[in-house]
Amino acid sequence: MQKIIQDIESRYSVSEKEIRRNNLCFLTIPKNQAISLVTYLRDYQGYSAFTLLTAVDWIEEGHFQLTYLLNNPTNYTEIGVRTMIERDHATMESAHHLWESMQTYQRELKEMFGIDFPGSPRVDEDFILEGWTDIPPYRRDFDTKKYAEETYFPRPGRETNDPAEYMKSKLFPND
Amino acid sequence: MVAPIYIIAVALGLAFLLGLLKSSSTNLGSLLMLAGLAFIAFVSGQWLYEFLINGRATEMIFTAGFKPPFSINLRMGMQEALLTTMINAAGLLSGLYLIDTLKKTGINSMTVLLVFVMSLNVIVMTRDIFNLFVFLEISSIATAGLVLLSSKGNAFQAGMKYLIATGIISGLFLIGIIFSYLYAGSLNIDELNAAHIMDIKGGAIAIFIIYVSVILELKPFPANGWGIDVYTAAKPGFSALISSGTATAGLYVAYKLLPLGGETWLPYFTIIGAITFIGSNLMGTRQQNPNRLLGYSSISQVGLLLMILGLSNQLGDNTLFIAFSILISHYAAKAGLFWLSGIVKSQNLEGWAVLRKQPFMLFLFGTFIFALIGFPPFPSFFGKWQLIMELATQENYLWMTLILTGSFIEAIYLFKWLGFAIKLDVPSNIVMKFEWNKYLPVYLMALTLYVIGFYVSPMVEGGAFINYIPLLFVLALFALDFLPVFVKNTISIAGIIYYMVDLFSQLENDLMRQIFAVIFLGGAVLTLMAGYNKKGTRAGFYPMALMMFAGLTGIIEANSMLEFFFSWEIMTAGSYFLIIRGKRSMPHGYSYMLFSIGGAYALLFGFALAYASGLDTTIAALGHITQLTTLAYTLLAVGFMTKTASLGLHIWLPGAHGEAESDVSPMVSAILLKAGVFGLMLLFLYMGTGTEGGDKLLYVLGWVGALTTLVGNLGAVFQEDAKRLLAYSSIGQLGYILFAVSIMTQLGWLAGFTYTINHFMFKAILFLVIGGIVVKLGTHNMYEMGGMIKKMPFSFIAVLISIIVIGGIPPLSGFAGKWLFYHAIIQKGWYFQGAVIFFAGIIAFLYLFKLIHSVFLGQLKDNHRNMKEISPWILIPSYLLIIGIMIFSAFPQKILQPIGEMLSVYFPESLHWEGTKAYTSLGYWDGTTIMIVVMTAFILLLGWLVLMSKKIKKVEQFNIVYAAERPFRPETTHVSYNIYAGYKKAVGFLVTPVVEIFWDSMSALLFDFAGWLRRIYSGNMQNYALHVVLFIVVFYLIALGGL
Amino acid sequence: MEKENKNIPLVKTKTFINPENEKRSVTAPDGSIIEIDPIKDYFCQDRPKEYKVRSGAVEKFLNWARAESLWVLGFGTGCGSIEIPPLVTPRFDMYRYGVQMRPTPRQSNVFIISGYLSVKTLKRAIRSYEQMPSPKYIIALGSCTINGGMYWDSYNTINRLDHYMPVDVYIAGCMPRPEALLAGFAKLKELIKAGKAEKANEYVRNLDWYKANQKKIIKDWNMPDYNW
Amino acid sequence: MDYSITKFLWTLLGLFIVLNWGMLMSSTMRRIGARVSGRFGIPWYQPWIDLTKLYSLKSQVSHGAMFFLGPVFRLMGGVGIFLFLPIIYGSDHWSNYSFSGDLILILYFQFFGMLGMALGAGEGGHPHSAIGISRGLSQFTTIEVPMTLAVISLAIQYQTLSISDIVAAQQGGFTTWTLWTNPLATAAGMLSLLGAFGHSPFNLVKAPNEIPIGPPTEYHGVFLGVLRTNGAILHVAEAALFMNLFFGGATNWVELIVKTFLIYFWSVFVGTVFPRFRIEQSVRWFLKVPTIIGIIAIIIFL
Repeated sequence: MQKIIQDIESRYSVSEKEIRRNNLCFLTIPKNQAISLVTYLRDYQGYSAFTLLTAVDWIEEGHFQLTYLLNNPTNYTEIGVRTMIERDHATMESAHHLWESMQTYQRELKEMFGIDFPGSPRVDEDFILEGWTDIPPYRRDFDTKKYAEETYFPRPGRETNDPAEYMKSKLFPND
Repeated sequence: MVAPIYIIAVALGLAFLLGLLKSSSTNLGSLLMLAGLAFIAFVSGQWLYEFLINGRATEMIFTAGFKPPFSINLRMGMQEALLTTMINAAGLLSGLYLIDTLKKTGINSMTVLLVFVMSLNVIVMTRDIFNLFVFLEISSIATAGLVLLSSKGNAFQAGMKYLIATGIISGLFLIGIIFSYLYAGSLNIDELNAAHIMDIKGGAIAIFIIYVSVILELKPFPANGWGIDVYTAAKPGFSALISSGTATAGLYVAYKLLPLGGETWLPYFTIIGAITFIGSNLMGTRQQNPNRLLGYSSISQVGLLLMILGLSNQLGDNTLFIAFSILISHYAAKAGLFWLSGIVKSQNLEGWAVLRKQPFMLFLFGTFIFALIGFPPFPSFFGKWQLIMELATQENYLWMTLILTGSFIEAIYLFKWLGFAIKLDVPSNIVMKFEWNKYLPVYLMALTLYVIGFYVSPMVEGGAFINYIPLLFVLALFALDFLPVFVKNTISIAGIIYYMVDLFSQLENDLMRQIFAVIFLGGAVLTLMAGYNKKGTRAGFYPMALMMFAGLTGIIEANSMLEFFFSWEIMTAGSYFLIIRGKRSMPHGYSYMLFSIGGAYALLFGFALAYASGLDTTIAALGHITQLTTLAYTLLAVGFMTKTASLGLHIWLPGAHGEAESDVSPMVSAILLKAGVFGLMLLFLYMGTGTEGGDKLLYVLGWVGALTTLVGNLGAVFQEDAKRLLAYSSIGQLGYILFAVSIMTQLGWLAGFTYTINHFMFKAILFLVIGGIVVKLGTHNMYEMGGMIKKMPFSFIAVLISIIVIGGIPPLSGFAGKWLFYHAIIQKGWYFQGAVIFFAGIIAFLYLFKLIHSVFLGQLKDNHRNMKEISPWILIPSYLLIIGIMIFSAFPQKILQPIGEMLSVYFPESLHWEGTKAYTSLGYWDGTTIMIVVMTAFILLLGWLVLMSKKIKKVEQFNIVYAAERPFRPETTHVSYNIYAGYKKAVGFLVTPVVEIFWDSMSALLFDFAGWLRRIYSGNMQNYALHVVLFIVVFYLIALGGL
Repeated sequence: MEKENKNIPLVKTKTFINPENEKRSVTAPDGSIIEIDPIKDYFCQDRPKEYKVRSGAVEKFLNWARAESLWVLGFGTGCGSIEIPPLVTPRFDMYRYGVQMRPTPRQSNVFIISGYLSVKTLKRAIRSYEQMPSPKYIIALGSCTINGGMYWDSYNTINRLDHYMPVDVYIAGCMPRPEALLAGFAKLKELIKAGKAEKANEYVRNLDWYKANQKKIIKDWNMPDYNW
Repeated sequence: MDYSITKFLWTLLGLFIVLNWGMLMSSTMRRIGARVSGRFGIPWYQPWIDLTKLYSLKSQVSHGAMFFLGPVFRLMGGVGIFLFLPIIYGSDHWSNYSFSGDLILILYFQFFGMLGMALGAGEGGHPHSAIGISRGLSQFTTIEVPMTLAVISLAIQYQTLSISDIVAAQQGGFTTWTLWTNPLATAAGMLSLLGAFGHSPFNLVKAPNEIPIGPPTEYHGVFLGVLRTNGAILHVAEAALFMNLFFGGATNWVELIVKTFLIYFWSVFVGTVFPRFRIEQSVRWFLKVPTIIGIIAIIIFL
């Protein structure tokens, strides 16, 4: 594992590395090198299985964090390639040519976060949401509660409690 | 009377005169030449007239007043007059045809042409062998000269090769003459013939040399490369003359010299003729150049004639008739084709599609091809018929087989060519322009064929009774071809109805023929009615349809085997043209024709055996065949089975029926196939049961029928093309009929008749309606149709009723067939065949459902939303037939009882009627009661449903439950393509196209063999010389080495 | 929270019509051009009509028959659908009560909405419901169908089923056990026998209100207003 | 009263009995099946309730004329088999209209209903209908093979195709039954019956959890009621046919009820034991064992 990380560091500008276990680590590299690294890992380091592609909305810092999680089926190690992209007009290079399943993940990210992957097949089609017109719902600036209240006729009289407090008061009423 | 010597005198004189003319005065020269040719034609024609009409005696002409052996003498008899007339006519027409070429090439060429024609005349007339030699030399030099006139690049070579080869042959001939003079002391042919040279020691050598050179003159296979090159290289106008003139003269030389060697030498003529006939035809299959193809065809015809000469001792008095009728067909057809080739000016067969621009020329082209193959009404048909009959009486089966095989191979390439001309795209780079001097000879030759054919027919035994009236009607329709469809259709229908009424008065006591007359002619009227919805003139359709129906009528009317065969061939020709009219029908029409011809030759063979058994020409002769009985019946059955498309012989049918036009399909399926059924029934009736070979044959045919049904029905299940599905269904249904008649009991035959009648009705309906729909929707593929029930309810009802009949579902008439079948099978004891048949019968449901579902039910497609019902002109005949089905279903005893009574003459009675109820030893059936019970119950139940129903909401086609989704497109919602995938997985191996693979590999084998043979023609003179030498050596070794 | 960043490109800018639903023109075999509007041409456009509710002994008998022959559509919508299969096991054996599963809406009378309904599923549920023949009944299973349950603030699941489809019987709980379902069937039978389960008519009567609610959240309405 | 009218009324009565017996039989069989899996199963009167409900539904959609006529054809198929079958041996009243045709008529009348159903379902336009029908027809072609062989074997054995005569020949106790005298033909016939009744393992066509639910996907309400009516009649009629062919027929209603019950039970019994075949498997299966048995059944008479 260490060897591979060193090898990668010698080739790419890894800005941050996080070794979780001895078979899992996350490397953060610049946006323009990410696909290159993923390709390198796939073709030269045996990380031939693509596990997932996901995004995190760091709204405070103003960017999305993309994670490409790759698996090496021969020595059972996993590497997550992280990259930060701009939140405004978020676009990322498409990697659908590496794994076909990448299309689906990219479609989902497009729908849920609004991250565009130009050139990815069917990326503009509806994925889970049919006919969504608001801003993408996984962005943290989307207020899901407000949206639900506006849209779904909430039944009046519903009480909402903080689960932890509520459980405590129910189970240990004397405390 | 102008003496024949003037032929020589005038021709020679003119030739000298032409030589004196200035080379620029070509107009005068050509006039003189034509006048000379016309004069000699007149002279020979005049003699022919004298011989024919006044019965004048043969005249010997002695030159210089001496008697032979001291002088050259000529003979002018009936034969000579005829042949010289032919030669001179061809010469005159060729001169006319070539007039422009000759003017271009100059006076000399005119001289050569004159001399050439003159020399051929002398070759025919002379009775002096040395004189013969001289004129042979002259003719070959003239030929070379004529060839050299051609501007084609290889003409010079070809001419030189010809000159050298004929030079060698002439040298040989001269040596032979010297030898024979040595032995016989005379050069006069008659005296030579009388001299019995064979008996003299060494005489055999003399005869051998003479014969070998005579035969070599006729260009036997394979020592004939130079001849082929000449045909290819020469101007088509000359080739015509060479093919028709030289061959005629050369054959006559052989004929003249036949007595020289006596009977012992005849077999060699036959063998060489046969090899030439078959070999050249084989070569022809690989040719792409029309002239070369015609060259091979010419040589093969000469081979056939040589064979006939060789067989003359067996053919007896008929030799001359046979030889003449085949020769004249060859003469006229080949000349016509060569001239046509000059008009078309295409170096490959494909280019001949240009003929379609001038339909009349296409008609003439077809005429020549059919005349060459030996179709009626051309003389070669009668010649071949007589030839085969005579050979059969002599039990000469080998030669019969070879002749028929060779003819079949000839048909392979000639019909390929015809198919190209009819179906390929018209090439734009070829222009045909009308020149009367080129067209007139072609017209005249075609006319000759028809006229001679008509006059020749009475000379054959039984030929005098051939009914030409329907054919005249066909001819009249040809003349009226410019009229619009409506008029022609009305004329045709009126004509057929008139004829049908007339025919019925003749068939009063013959129920079987009456039934088939109704099917053939009634069917003709109904299917022709569908033609009213066509627009324009539909050029060529009506003559051909009527020709087919004329043939079908002829089959019914026929009393003699010749009439039957004549009509059979007429029908084949007509149906061929009908089938090939379809858009993509070229290969299918071709395979139909080949199977038909093969079948026809099998029939011919069978008829010949029947004739030979008792020298009886009537059809009743089939009843007492004593020669090769089993083979004869087998061949006849196979011949008929090519029309019924039984297993092994069925591969032509799906394409032919599937691709034909919408109203042609019912004609060829519902009606034409019944011709084969009629033939089989006729055959079996005469054959009867109890003969050992016959019973075995019937047993085999029973199995063939059962398997045909299985394969046909299974094949239909996996079709995606609506019309092909119906075509496969026809194969299956005809299998039923074959099986039923093979049972040879009253029940079996009743089942056969029921199936025949039913198949006629429902297949006519199905092909009419589905054909109409296919045209309307613009696709054959069922998966591109769907939902038509809403747009075409009447079509749906028609198809539904047909389907109920095919399936044999009570109460409709199909069940009658099934019921009779079960009882017949169990009575006969053919249990396993029966089980196969019933398995196949249930398989029919698969394709029937596929058909009706894919077309009428399921999802309506986008582009068919505005569709309207098909033309009433298609629906009217369909509904007339439905009325027929309903009557047959409700009152089956009205039809089946008389048929049963008719059959009880031939078979022991196994079915009897009590009122509407039929009884066999096994069970009973009452069609009328079933109809009443089912109808009543159905109406009551319908009433029950209507009573219980609430207000019904009518919904649209996509208002279906779709797993909570909705259908997106009708195309993806319509289930039709490969609908029986699971079934295919389980039993699909049964439909492996074994038979197609077999025939494909057979044809591949033939073509490969021909391709291998072709390598002997290298075009190299040394090789050709070697061929000649080898030919001589082999001939010597066989003829004399074994002596 | 405000939508701060207005210039974020919305993912969907087009109108929500599948290519299959767009008008298209095809060429007929005779060469004429046919304009096709799939929704109009391929679906029945009519509004449903109320059926007549009769009374009397015959109708009482028929109602009894309807109650004793409840055919349930095999359509599970949420996590509650896992509660349905146990009903056919020996322990619960719903066949005893005349309850059977049917695979197609055309042959079903009872639709169990078994748990939360996302917008996407709602569309399918509406379709299936409208395709069932009247009289038809809805059993709403679990609190999700009542007030959204634990998905009450989700951006994509409905809160109250009765705004979209008429509900005959609610079964509360998260999740209700199969016994509760059986009790629900018993309640439904009571209602049917009493002639009170004519919610299908109610749906037709208030069709406009229901459709407005449905269309408010189903933005790519790619079907006719009523699915026959 | 006119003979034809009395005949009609007797037949109607017979039909009524057969219909009710059919429904009772089907509920009993379902109860048996339920007991096998440890349940109580439906009440015995459930089929009547279901039928009443189906006939009393208040809305109905139709896809066209053939869609409407399909169930009528189907019902006619079942009723027709009943009509042409001598249901009780030796009884003029219960021989129905069997005088108008023999065994062959009944064999081919089966297709009447099938065709109607196929066409009606086809017009529904649902892909599942077409797929279901294609499977059903595929299977049916091979079901009929052993049946045909068995019938031929019977015809050789009894030299008749009249059902009454076949039954008559079997009168006189168990040892005269075809089951005893021609066990191979009986075996072939009974195996073919498994397919004809469409229980597992040959219920791919209509099983609810295959393409739901095969041909009648679009049928509902009254249409489905008619189809169910037919189902009840058809099952008894077919069982009665097999009873007449192989098990000595019935001389009274009790005998008919017992025998048809047992024949029907045979297919249920097999069905509860064996899992479902795919279509090509069932096609192959029918062309193997039952067909061979049928062939041997004929060979022994040769």
